[in-house]
Amino acid sequence: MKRSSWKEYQKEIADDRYYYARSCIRQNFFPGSETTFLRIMREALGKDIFDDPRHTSCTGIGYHSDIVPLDTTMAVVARQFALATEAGYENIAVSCITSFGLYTEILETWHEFPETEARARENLFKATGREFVIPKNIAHTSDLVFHNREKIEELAVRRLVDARTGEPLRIVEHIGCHYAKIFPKSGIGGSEFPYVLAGMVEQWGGSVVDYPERRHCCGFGFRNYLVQANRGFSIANSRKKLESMAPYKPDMIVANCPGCAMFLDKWQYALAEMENSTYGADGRGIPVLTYEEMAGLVLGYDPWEMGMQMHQVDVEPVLERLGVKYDPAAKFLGRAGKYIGAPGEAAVNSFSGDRIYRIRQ
Amino acid sequence: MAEMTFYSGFVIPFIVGTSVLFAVILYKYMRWMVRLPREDKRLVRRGVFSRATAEAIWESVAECLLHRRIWKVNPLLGYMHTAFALGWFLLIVVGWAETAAYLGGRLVPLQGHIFFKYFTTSLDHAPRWGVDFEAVMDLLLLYVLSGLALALFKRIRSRALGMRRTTRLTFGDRVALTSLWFVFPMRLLAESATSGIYGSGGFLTGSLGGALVSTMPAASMASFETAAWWGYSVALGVFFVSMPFSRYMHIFTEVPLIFLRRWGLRSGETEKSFDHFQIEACSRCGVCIDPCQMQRDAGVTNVQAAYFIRDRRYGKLTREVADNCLMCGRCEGRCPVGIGVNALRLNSRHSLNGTPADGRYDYVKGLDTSTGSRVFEGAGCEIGYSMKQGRVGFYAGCMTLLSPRILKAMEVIFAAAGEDVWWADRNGGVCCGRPLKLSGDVEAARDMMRFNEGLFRRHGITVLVTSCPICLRVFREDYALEGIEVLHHSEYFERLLSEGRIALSASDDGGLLAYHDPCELGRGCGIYNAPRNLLHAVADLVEPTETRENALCCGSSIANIHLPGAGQLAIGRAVGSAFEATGATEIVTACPLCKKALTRGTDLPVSDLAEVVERHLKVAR
Amino acid sequence: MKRVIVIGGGPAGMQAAVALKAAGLEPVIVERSDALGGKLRDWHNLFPSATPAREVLDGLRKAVEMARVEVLLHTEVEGLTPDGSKPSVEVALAGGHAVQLSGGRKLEAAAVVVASGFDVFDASLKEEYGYRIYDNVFTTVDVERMLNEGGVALADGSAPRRVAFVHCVGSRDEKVNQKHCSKVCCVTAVKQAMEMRALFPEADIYNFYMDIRMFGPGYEELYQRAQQESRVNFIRGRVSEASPTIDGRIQIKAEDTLVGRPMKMSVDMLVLAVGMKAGSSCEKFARTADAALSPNGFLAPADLFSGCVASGVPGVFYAGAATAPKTIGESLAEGSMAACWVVEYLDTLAK
Amino acid sequence: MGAINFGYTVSAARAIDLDRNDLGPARQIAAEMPEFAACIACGGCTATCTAGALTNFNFRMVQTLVRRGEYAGAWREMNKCMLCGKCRLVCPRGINTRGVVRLIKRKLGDY
Repeated sequence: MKRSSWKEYQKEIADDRYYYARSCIRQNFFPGSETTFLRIMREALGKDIFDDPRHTSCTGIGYHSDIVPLDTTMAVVARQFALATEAGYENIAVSCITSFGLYTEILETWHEFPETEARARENLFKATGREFVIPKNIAHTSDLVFHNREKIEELAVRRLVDARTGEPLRIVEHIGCHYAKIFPKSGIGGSEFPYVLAGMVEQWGGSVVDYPERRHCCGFGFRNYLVQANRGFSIANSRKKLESMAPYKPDMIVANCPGCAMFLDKWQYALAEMENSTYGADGRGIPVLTYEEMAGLVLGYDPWEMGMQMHQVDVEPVLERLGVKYDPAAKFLGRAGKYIGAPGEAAVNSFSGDRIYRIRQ
Repeated sequence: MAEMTFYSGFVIPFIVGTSVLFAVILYKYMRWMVRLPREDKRLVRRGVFSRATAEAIWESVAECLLHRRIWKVNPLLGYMHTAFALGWFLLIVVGWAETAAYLGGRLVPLQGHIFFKYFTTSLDHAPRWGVDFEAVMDLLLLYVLSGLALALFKRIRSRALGMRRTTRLTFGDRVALTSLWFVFPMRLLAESATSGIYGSGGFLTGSLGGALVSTMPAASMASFETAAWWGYSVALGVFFVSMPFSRYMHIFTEVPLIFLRRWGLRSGETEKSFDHFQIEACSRCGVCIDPCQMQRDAGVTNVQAAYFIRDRRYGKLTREVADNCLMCGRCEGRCPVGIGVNALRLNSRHSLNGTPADGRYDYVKGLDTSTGSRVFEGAGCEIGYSMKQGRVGFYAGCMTLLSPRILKAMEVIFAAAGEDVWWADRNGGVCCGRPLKLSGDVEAARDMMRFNEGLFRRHGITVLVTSCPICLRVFREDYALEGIEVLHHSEYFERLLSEGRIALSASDDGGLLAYHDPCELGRGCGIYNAPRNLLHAVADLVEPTETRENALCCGSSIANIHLPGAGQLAIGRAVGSAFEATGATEIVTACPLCKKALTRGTDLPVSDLAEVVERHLKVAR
Repeated sequence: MKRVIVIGGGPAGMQAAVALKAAGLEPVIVERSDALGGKLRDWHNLFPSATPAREVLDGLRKAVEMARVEVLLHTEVEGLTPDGSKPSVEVALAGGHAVQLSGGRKLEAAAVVVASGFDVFDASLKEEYGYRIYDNVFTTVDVERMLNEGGVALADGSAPRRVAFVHCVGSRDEKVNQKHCSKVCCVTAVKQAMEMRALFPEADIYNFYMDIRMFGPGYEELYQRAQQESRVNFIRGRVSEASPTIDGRIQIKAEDTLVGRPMKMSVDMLVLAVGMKAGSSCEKFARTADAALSPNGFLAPADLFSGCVASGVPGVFYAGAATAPKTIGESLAEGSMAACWVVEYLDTLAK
Repeated sequence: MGAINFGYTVSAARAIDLDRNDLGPARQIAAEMPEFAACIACGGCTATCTAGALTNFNFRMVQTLVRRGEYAGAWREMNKCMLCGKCRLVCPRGINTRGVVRLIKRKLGDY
């Protein structure tokens, strides 16, 4: 089963002119990633991508937690489409995997059951007076980066290799469940062998770690995390993945889903606190990056500008390995050079205890 | 006579051997006696001045000297043992008398008696007190030597002495045995040499001495004499030193064992000091090996009583040896020393396997699955059963529950007798506890026993009938069931028959029944006749060669927790063919487990007694 | 001599005899009962196609009649040698065979085909299942008979509301010295469960199994139909005990091993899927012919692959369930095959 | 570590992990009693079990778990057994079930 199966499923990805649908939680946890995405698309690749302040949550979290009914969700999604239509965009780039899954699911439902589409149109019109045209193309933003991976490689200032040895970095890629597990045809490589992140990693010189629990869920699972009583199950699943990948000594994890990146990152901290176990080679955890951050580093962007100081597991080991020049003292300085506060010491913070920050403070 | 110093260099081995022997034996006995538990000591104090002591003295003579029980096993074997024991004993006693007869009241050291011939060459050996001591002593020596010849013969052909197999020896045994074999031939040579030189001696030593002198130069004859006495003394010394560490420890230990046993001491559920007397009284004669079906049919040759006791004595007992035994009791019945090996095995199992009860059966608390037409719910137990005189309870036991034919037969018979029965465990109950006890888990077993006792009392029964001999035995031996009569169903049927509550019709189909004695019922509870009487009433009965007290075990005994299925089957088949050889058309037994085991072992139909009784019930009473 | 003795007039024997006759030999069927057909006479419909057993039987009988095969009924073969002693190989090689028949008769032949079949396991040996103790415990053989007699019913004539089948009764059970798998009982029990469904549309039907072994063509499909269309419940657990209930039903106990909990249920009718035991005469034939027996008591073929109808003794051949549990179809195939081997053997002798 | 109360703990994994489980004791048990491996999981033992009728005790399941290297609580479970021997009488594979109970208690338990 060597590599080729991971490339088999391909899907159509529009080349330009996107309506951008942001994620709810990414803006909290990885606030720089979406900005980085826009920067890559606009500055590096010169694409037209419309960032619309009027769009809302897709209700995905509420929908998957059985709080928001399907009709409501359909009306909300229809409104996003209407906004895109009004703005003159036919293609939608979705930042969140759950939103992406939900849009795909709803379009598929409308296709199979046209009466639901009619109802959604009616509800939307009654509530807002808006109308929409079904988008021509829906892609996840990681699809877009994948789509442009060769162009990015041309612009790259570095490759995903150890700056000292030239060895490719060992990278664990994690795909959100809703990317292709609902509709295999909606993801590059399908549901079993998704290639979207692997394609980027391989294009940019890294090596992908193939480990037993590669396809397993990160553990978020909505209700499993949102209800405290179930949270033990959520973290157990993350641990299962981490235990499974640890023997491969990965340099980093890259994820394309807001929840996954967050849980694989934050649960490492919780596990260190609860069980005193960490999974990185140095006992400090495995850094978790978003694919935008990974692309940004390849393009030579400043890590702190990309918001990488917001990660629970410190990213400095990856930066060191890639040979990224960064100012350690500037880590917790915000935009205007104002100190934004450093986290308390933890097993997964290999650098935050550094004196320099204290001095600056 | 002044020159009689009774000392020569060669006596040293003998003196050393004797001292070691008596020191070790005394040390052992003192230690064991001191460590006896308080109740045992009380028994000893009470027994010493009772009739039991006199009985013990007689038993000691009968068993330790005359070996009465071994004579019963095989006369040749008996002769061999008696020749050694009685012969040697008489050599010592008569030797003592000889010394006294010739030397009067003079104090003679021990070696003076033993090596009398050597030290008293200056005496004239004319008969004294009207006894020709030289002839008598020669006769006794010849007697012992004849026993020795038989022993040598037994090593080569044990079958002739009624034993198909003999025990394998330990190192200590080998040393002791070899030295023992040398003792009497050396004595013969030594005494003959001295007799030859000094022209004395009886018909044996005198004539052999004469022959020696005539064939040997005088100088070599003198050194031959010295060498022979040295050899004799060394053989004695080595034998005495090795004796307490070998199986020959039994020679002495059997005596205290007989006394203690007469005074009422027994081995119990847990190991205790008295066990030492039993263990070291085992001579490993091997009489226990031949009857063992494990050896005979299942090919297991390291677990028999003699080996079990040997391993336990030397601290080498393994679980396998302790566990891999049917505890059928066939060997115990034949032990010439009367060692209670099953009790020893049980307390070994307790030491090896017992675990704390730990409330592990707490789940049975408050359970009651019993059924019956009138379940009694009394305020107080005592009032309860005095009010309900004659109330019969039936406890099927786990195994009967797997034999619906027995259950159904019981039901029919109870109905025919008009008995209003309380069924203790028809819908499943709590095990009687015997299997657990047999596996060594005594404390845990007690939990179950207490539970069932409570259940029986609560329902105010006065007669407890069971179809399972395993349950029967534990009810009788371990349950506190005062006021409740415990009956095996065979005894109960017999009673119903004699009271005229049921009647049986003889069959005329020409069927020939053979009865299999379950171990727990026969050797366990002494019930042999009740089932036979019932069977006699309905058909002709034949007996297999080994029956009643010697009956074979079915092979599936609950007491063996180690034997794999193939071994059980092999024994079952052997028993099956023993029954087939009787020409019987049907095997009847009185134990559900035996029934299952025999059904596998033969093609003959196998029934429980209850089924046969049911089949022959005269319906109109 | 052209005579070939065929021991046993069941499907395998009849098929062998017809094929031998067609090859120009003179088969004689020696049958101990009063008619040809063997146990096929007792069966109702055959799995998996529900072909009436009568159809197959009539076809075979007709073929035997048409071929004018000599049949000796009420005749038992006492041994494969004239006096029950060990055979002389020389005689066998010379093409002379003589078998000892009941009544002191002797019959000579050039070859012998042993098609003596199997015995049905005696379910009363599994006492804990209550066969011949409780009225409403039957075997699959009883059910076939009842179906042939026109109806399945409880002892009191009423219709069962709940029926349970117990698989592996007298098969795969060292407690009754039957370690082998009888192979046909699974599919028989499934077939009968479906027949029960047809008879009693409202009844609950349960099959208790250890493993379901559906090895033949169409068997697995039959199993699925039993589950889906006939609504037969399959419970993976061996029944360990059967006891009577107060209302005259039978309570059975098993472990539902897939759930991991003991279970019990009361049924009106308990059907024991009895296994196939080595035929009672196998031992006798093996002894007198100096042939080998398998550990399970069936006759052992010379070779399991290329010589499944050969005995290893010259001139003696096997067909059907004398060597192992077999289906009707397999027995018929072996009947033909044994005939082929006889012909080849006699040809070789003639050369 | 562990100073923080998260209000929940990591759920134990339910999967039987044959890579992680130490199969040594299971192999030792099988070596001492080879018939231990002959079980076909028919459940006859559990169905007839005297103790199992009175409490939650499943001999078949516990011994299967032991064979998979899942030893936690096995000997405590086996302690519920009354050693009555009914299971041995119904086992179609002739396994010395009582011996298995004892062996598991000895290898994994308290003596």
